[in-house]
Amino acid sequence: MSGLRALAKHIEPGMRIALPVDYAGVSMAMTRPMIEHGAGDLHLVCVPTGGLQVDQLIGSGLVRMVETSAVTLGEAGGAPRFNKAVKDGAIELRDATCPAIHAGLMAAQKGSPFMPMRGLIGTDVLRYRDDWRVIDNPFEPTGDPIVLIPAIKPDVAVFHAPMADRNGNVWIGRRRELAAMAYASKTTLVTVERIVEESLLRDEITAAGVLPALYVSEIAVAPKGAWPYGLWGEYPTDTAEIMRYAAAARTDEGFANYMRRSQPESAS
Amino acid sequence: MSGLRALAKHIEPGMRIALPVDYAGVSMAMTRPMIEHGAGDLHLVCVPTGGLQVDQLIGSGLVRMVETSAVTLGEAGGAPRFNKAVKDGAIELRDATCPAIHAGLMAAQKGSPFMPMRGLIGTDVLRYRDDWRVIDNPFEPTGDPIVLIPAIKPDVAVFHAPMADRNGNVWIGRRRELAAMAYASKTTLVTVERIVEESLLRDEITAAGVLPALYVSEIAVAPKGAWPYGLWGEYPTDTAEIMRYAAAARTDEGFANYMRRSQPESAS
Amino acid sequence: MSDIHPREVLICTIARLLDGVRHVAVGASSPIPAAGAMLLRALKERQDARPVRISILGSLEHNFFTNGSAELFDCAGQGRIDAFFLGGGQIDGRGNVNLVGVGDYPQTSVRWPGSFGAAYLYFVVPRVILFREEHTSRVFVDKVDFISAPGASDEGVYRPGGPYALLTGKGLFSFDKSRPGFTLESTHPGFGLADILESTEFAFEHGEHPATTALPDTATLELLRGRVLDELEETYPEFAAELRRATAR
Amino acid sequence: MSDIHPREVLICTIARLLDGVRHVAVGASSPIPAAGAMLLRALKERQDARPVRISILGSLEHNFFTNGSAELFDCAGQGRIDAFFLGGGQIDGRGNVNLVGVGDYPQTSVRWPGSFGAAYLYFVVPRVILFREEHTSRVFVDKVDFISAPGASDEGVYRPGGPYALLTGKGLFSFDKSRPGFTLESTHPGFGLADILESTEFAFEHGEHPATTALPDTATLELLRGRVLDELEETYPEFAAELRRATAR
Repeated sequence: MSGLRALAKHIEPGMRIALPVDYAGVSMAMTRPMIEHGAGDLHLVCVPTGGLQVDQLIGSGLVRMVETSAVTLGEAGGAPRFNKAVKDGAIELRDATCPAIHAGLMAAQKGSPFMPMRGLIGTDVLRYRDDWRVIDNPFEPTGDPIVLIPAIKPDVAVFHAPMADRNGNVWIGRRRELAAMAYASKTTLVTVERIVEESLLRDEITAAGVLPALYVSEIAVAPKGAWPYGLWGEYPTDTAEIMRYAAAARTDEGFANYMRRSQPESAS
Repeated sequence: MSGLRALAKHIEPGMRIALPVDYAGVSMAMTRPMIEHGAGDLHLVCVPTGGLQVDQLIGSGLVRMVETSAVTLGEAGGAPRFNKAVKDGAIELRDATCPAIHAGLMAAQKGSPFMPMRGLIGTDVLRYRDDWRVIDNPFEPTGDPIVLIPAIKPDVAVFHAPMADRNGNVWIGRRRELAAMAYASKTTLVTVERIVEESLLRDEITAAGVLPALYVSEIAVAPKGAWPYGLWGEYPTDTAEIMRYAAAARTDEGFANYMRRSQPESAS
Repeated sequence: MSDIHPREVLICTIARLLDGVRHVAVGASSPIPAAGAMLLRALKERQDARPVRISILGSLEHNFFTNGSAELFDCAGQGRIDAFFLGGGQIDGRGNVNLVGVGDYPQTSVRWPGSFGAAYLYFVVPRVILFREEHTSRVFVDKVDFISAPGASDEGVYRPGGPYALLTGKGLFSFDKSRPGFTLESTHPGFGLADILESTEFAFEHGEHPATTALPDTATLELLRGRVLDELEETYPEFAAELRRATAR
Repeated sequence: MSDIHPREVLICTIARLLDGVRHVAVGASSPIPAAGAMLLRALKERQDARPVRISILGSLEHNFFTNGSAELFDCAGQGRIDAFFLGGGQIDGRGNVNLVGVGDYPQTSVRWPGSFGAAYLYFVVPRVILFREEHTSRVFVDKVDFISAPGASDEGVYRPGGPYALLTGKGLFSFDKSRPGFTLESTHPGFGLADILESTEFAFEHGEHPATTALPDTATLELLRGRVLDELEETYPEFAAELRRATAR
């Protein structure tokens, strides 16, 4: 097992970083170590949407590009640092739609250069994505336009999960987008609530929810590591804290103060 | 819960039927009810290879076409009825390769008309598949041929699993090809070792291995329903019985005798 | 029983719009659509009719999915989701939906979260109900600034799905994809055609005297105020409590 | 210790051919490749070198996969599998492999099971070891009747993987993809060039006096006869027992 700082060292300037959606296991515990580590110019890939972590990385000036289907704080409203960066033109945007992010990761998982996807024709989402292609479905005799999404191959995936075993197997349960992220990524960094002694692959019941060690580069223990987000089956979202952040981060100073003062419970 | 005969009634002449690989949960318990039901002219899709069940359906004259990456009895050698039908030209063949079967099911799962796949170029597998297409990868400026596999949409999927709950959720563990089959198929028929009283979705640990009821059309209880195949975590393969079949089925008479006499343990 | 609450009208209207579906998916933070779907389910159960399946995104209790966040889209692509709800920062008269922002993309002056799954689901789910409680000309514009998802598609484009109705805090519209455009079907109690015209920038068809949106009967209202709010409480405790307070007077 | 068994030569040669891999996948019913991979893993552990990961298909014990039978192919497509084994009913001098049958397809006079994953894995796994114990001109033909997977591909075809060596019961060949063709590297104890020429229909390059295949040292042999057979027993009890009997004399 490693420390959070050791994990953050895998991140180099300019890398493409995959981060999961709010409810799937965000490693909030890694946010500050990533900011302290300081590798910037990052290209974030939100799988398939982003929230608090994305907003804080943007606010800390580490982000060059955001590829996402949405960035939001959910009940706490819009993501203030993201919204400001968009308004200021401070970040590049690759607006997507959820299944297109999944399709890009699936292409990488399959070792394919692209995946086809229905929908999208006639949207401005497609219009602004010059990295996507439209072809005529070769299985239809008459014209049938279909979009091809190129493989998304993140350099690093970062997420949080309930548990790992001593062999490096991580239990992700039914949050299989975490597996998809890991399959597609060169390096996968995982924080977990706890390490269990028995092998998670030994028992078929737990094995069904395992991301095998084969896909996991490094693991660190971080109790309540998703906080203020919740973790399924473990603890609920601390909505009040996210509200507190949303209010504070409306201004540059408020954001700076929040990031200086507020620390995860486990670290306080 | 239903009986095996009620399940078999879903199968109509000419349908495309998806069946799983030996070790993934073959519903051998459904083989005889399917034969007694008698709907023929079937197009079998082996996911991704076939064995005893496929051989017995062919031997019983119900099969028009086999789409597969292989048919084999494993340690017991070649599949005698399949091999004879090939030699006699009695069945049509769609020889594939394992990941192409998976790609076709994935296309159906995604609601896409096709999936791209590496490999295959220059093989006779590709040469004889006039339902596949080769295009130039539009993301590469220079020629880069890539094969497109059309969606495989079975009418019916049939498999065996350890357990289901009262809500119709089926526990498939890490045998996720069973989920892929169900996602792709219009109708999914499942036999299980047992019904459990508690909801399999209620607990996140078991939920991770669940195929939700949404994808399951009908369930029947069939203890030792994979026999003589094994079922992971439940019972091993009865290799001696498969050997017995392999020897018997070398001749038409031997096959007929075997099918008449030999019954699953649970039914004997 | 107390008077019918405006939100009860919305919930009952949604239940009616959903009639006949086997499986409806509801996005996160959508208590009114969720309540409408739950009401339909309860009504069908009472009639012993074919059961209605509800998937509520982000809810553990109503999460039937076990294949990660891609499964909803796969499920829709397979034709297994009959109805879905879409909102929109802007919605125009052609049924185009904007979930991205106001002004010139990408440097929009107002940025909303983003398109989520709309650029796919709007194409493949047969019965998409556009739902936005706020009915102002700021929302219902003549032309959206960004098309997250179009209301209609050119011939030859794969488009089994699309808009079925537009429900707002003031009225109910149907959608005609051949024009394409909306037709005002009814106005909710307290609103008339003039209110709708005034707060809608886009043009729409309408009769001279549009009907009033149908109100629930007592039995339906009882079901809503009882069982449905109980069920809703699990996922939306604050919304359920508020509606309970408002209708308890 | 007793004499070296011919299969021990094969197992040790496989371990040598695998040197440097991080992850090797072994197909079902392949005890010799599995033993070779396990021997390499044991040797690396003894040297405290980078560990070797082995996935044995169809084995519960060595099944690291949790995403169904597609995961092996995904994993290979991601570049996470360094080595794999292929057999073949026929193998020709261009490295083409036939797993389908003899005669005119589809109505072949002899039908083998089928191509399995070969038409994909041969393209994407960097180090594919062709392994067939039976070395006869029936197997090593001039031209296969059906190309399940080709030994080499035209320029422009995506082909990071391919044949690395051909190991038979009589000798070891390397593969030169530029020709494409095989070169005889060594013959196993008891066999000479003449034996190989006689039992191989296809043409191959060879020196005048090919070397004898390198034999394992005592320490390696001890490891194989001890720990490796113990490990192998789990998946291949009969093979392990037989080899134990044969080398116990």
